[in-house]
Amino acid sequence: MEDKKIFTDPDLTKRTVIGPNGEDITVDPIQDYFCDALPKKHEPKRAKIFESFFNWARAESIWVLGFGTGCGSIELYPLLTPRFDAYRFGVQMRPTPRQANLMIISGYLSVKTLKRAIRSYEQMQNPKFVMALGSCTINGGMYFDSYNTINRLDKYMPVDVYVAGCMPRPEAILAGFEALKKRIKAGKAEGANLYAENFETYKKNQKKIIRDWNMPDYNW
Amino acid sequence: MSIDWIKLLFTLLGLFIVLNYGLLQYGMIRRITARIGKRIGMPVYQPYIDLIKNYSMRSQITHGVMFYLGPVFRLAGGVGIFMFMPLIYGSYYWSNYSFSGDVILIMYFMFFGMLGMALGASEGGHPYSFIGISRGLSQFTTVEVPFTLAVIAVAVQHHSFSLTEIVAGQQGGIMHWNIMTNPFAGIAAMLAFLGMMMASPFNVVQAPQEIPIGPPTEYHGTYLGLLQTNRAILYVSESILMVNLFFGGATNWIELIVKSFLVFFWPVFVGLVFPRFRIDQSIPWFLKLPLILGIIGIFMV
Amino acid sequence: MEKIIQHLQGTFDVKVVKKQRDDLYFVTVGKEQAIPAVTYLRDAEGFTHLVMITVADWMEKGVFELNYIVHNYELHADISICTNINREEATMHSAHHLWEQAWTYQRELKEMYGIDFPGSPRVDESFNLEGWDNIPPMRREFDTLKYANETYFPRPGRETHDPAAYMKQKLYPDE
Amino acid sequence: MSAPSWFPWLPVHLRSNDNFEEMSMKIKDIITPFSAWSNIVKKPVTVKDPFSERPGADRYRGFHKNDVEACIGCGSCEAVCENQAIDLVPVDGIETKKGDSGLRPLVDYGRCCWCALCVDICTTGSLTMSNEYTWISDDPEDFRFIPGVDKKPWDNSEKGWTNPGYSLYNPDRVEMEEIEPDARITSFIEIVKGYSKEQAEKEADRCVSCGICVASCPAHMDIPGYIKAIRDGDLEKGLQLLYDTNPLPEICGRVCTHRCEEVCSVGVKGDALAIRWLKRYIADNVPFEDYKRILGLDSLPEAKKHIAIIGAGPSGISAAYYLRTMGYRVTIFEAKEHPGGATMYGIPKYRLPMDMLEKEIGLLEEMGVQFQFNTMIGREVKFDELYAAYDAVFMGIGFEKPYLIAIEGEEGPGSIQAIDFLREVNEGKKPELGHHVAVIGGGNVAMDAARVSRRLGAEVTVLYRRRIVDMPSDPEEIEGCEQEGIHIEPQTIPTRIIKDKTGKVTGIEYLMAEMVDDPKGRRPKPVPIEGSENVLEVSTVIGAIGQEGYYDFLGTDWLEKLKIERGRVVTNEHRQTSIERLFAGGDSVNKTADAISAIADGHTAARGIDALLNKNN
Repeated sequence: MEDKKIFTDPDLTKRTVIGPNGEDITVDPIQDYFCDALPKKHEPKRAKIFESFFNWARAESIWVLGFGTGCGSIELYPLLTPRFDAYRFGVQMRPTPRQANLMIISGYLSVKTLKRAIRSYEQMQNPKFVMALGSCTINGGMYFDSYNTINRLDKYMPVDVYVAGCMPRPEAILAGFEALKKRIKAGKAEGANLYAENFETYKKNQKKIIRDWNMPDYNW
Repeated sequence: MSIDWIKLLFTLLGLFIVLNYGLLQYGMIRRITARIGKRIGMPVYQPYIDLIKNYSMRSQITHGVMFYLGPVFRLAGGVGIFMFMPLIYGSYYWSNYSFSGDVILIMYFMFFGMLGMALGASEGGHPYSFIGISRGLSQFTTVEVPFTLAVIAVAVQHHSFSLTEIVAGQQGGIMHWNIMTNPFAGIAAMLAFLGMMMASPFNVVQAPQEIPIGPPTEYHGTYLGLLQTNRAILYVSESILMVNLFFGGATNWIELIVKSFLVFFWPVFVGLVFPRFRIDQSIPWFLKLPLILGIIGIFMV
Repeated sequence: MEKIIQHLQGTFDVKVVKKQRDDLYFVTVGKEQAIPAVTYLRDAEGFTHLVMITVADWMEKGVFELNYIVHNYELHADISICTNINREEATMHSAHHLWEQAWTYQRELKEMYGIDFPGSPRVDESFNLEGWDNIPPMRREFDTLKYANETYFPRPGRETHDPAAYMKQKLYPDE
Repeated sequence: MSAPSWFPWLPVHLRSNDNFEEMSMKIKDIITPFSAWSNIVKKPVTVKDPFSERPGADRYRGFHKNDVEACIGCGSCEAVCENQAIDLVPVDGIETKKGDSGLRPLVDYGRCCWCALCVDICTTGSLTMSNEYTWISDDPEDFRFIPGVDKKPWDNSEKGWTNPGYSLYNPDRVEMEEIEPDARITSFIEIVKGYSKEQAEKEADRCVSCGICVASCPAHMDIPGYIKAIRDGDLEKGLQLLYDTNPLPEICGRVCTHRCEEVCSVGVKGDALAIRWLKRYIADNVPFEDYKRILGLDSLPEAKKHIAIIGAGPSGISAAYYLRTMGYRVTIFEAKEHPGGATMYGIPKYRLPMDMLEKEIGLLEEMGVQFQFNTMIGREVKFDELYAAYDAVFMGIGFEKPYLIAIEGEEGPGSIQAIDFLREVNEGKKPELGHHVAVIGGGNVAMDAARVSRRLGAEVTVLYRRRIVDMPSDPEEIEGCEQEGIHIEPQTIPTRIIKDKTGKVTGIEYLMAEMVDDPKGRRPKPVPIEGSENVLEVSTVIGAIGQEGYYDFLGTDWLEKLKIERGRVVTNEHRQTSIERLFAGGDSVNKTADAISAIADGHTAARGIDALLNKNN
């Protein structure tokens, strides 16, 4: 079994194609399609008053990346229903990582999902926050002995707030938003910079389990 | 040509007022939306926070020059509509830069923003942007047809392509408004207005549930802030345009705000309760009833 | 149903018939006869729906028991054609020509158990596990807890005590 | 509506009938949606304050609570947890003692899935859940806590999930069949019948395998191990486990004081597991012929050194067994005619049939242990000789000498001592008791004497100084007495045995007592009430208030060297006495004075002797 070849997507492998005039063109989709400049640390504004003001705005306008990962995604939808109405706390769902500030990892992550989660996380812009729901993200939860489910989220991306539960109820998630807001306002939610600083450690951990790494190291 | 500094100042002041008005209006509408859904809803000032937040993002990425210019073009479209449209009838300073052919220029600016978006979003390389753009452009084109017909009907009626003159022709009571004198053109324009505002049922272009919000998928931070600014200006400008074209314009700010809010309320009124059309449903829809009404409107004249 | 089973027994070398319910039979046949038996059920007896292809790992016996469960919409009955294949050289004839969805099952079985289905479309592509390089995880010799502990960084610092052993250590350590 | 020809320039799929039919709306379809606008004047249904307005349901499975005082650290919660979310950890301020491991569950909310199985199985009912469900932290290490020890806001929450009333194990003991009291008192037939296979497995199935009991067993038998063996139907394994720590399982399976059952975690809420009966089940159901094979006694190590054992009671037999398995030659000296000591002569046959003992002694003989009966040290053999001739000596002599009641009229016929009485009955004699017997005392010996007297046809009254709850005897013995029509008179202090002129006992005079709390916190003392004399007409008085040791056989020289405190030989943890090669065990050493302690002493001493002799090499 050792010699089993890892299957890779042929569309993503480096290859040579013949151009219209008969010339050879080397195509490396991973290099050509994605940008892979490494993340930079972005210092907070020198003037504390500006930074505090911006942090206040960031805290009161949390745009969530609507990316349901585990069981907990079913607990996120009630947040938008009339009963819980997360909008009034400044929480809105964004369907694209580019515009989102907060990524909610709602439960277990299989390796396959983790790969997507990392890409989505990296596409979010600084400052960005991560909220982890449930036991699974803390220490594996009921999937602790699964061959395909990660145990600790903080090994792969910086996490700002954990909400205990299996799964946490929407009220608990709302309380999680409140805790996150406090953290942002206090200027402690510097996950993006943490990620940039410890980039190599995170990458090492990620690459340890994502074996078919067919994407750039970082794709902002 | 000497620059009329005072007029420029007033125009910019008007822009500022319209921007704030647009943001608050957006907040109000979201609040009303929430109430329809039996929710409490976000604070009215939430759009301001979002705007500050977006302008304060620390990192931005770009996909090239056109990606930069997309939101700028879009904003230019919004500001352009505003700049060449008289706000208050009879006021020199609040008439902005309206001139005899301003209707045509405004029509152009309406499309200009969309095209700018198309260029910028395409540069972003995101497939959902493409889908959103192609949908947006095709829908907007079909929206323009009945709207243009209605505008032409009004222009023919008043023998002028100048908004100021069209507004002037409507003075003297509610029965002189174009919506009363040429109801078919008015209704055609109002139906087209639904599409222009991209409210449901015609908001598939930016449908978050189907394609992540269409053209602005890749836009974030400052870019998105620009787009948000533009949205506030554009929607109000288009409402004012409708007020000028069909509802007799306004002779003071209060009248303007009340009328434009009511006009803006129309797509909200419809949009909140109707589900979304698919793109292959909405395009034929604009080519049916609004088109026929628009044609009748022209023949009426 | 009885009749269909009798037909099967008449046509194929049926080894075991197990009646689970009135409308569910498990019929064990040889490896070479499994696909013909399923084909026969589909074409002649009206079992047109492939419910699933699944497998049970009998590590002690050294075999995989493959189950092809087919459904008859008129009778509302299921028959499972079972066949044992060698665990070490796990290959089986593909059934994708009978039902197109079979290749998804076969791709999954290839990934999770290492059962090869030569000729099945995309059978070598990864399904859930991208880049898996260990023994197929659903094989029973795969120690999933050990693998998880080695791979997924369980949070350190946990230690437990067995009450009896702890009490011995505390109360009568010398005995 | 067939309108495809309206717009021939449209793509075909847009011209299909379906699309146009979808789009052909009726007026009603357009108007109806606007009714949603009526919501604008209605009150929103939003929960105003979702953080405090929405407590969990009354039986919500929220965060864990634990009553650490009630918890005994049995670890059932840990065992039942499928997610390995629970660890048992030592907690400051909670002592490890018998019946309490001193460990408390630590819950990892990085694993828990709130299935509440831990609460459902909790043997003490101490582990519960609150209906709190909000816990947020930015440190993932926070989510590991010891409920009840680490203070949490929900510790005092009244609501939440508690043990639902059903149990994951059966709280009720499988009833042991017994002979009816009426039939019992006519003979010495064994009362308890023993479990059948089904009963034993059903009873074994109740065990939660916590192992709390092991520490309480003087011999530290692997109780969960052999119960599991019963559950698995592997009695041979069970027998091996029994003999690892106890070479007299037949005896212990019948007469053990079963301290294990007192601390049994299952017994906190329900009936304790019938550990003793299960042990008996194993011992009874493995054929004796197979013992040697199962225990691997066929080829014992070559005998090298020689050990002498004084007394063939449980401790002596135990020591002999383990010394023999370690490869020593063993000789047992017994003053009486039969082996068994107190188990042989002191325990009535309705509790322990004679053949059980013979079976186990037989095993020792097969192993090559030599017995010298009717050989009393100090009489037939001098202790000096013994100590000189053997490499080590183990002394398991028990308490032979009864305490006297020390009241007027105790001497002479009609007033006898319980242990003498029981020995005589076990030897097959039938002492004359008369119509009514008074037994003085409240221990197991007193109960035995009373029940034996009852079987000999007498009316029996037990006189005890304190209350019934204070009686040191096993509760089941007291219950057996009551069933068999024996009257127990508590709080009575005998003052005089009344005799007629011929010296025959006619009655016993006693005072009633009241319980006075001891100022030092010890158990309350009975104080006689003046003028409350009563007289009970009896024909025989049996004294059963205890025994003491008798060490005169050692001779004065040795006796001086042997350290004795309060009548008991002082030993170290290896049961080594103050004389180097003399070890001791059994009733004369331990305070508990029961068979299982004696067996444990024997085992300990055997290891001690082994260690001593190996060290000397």
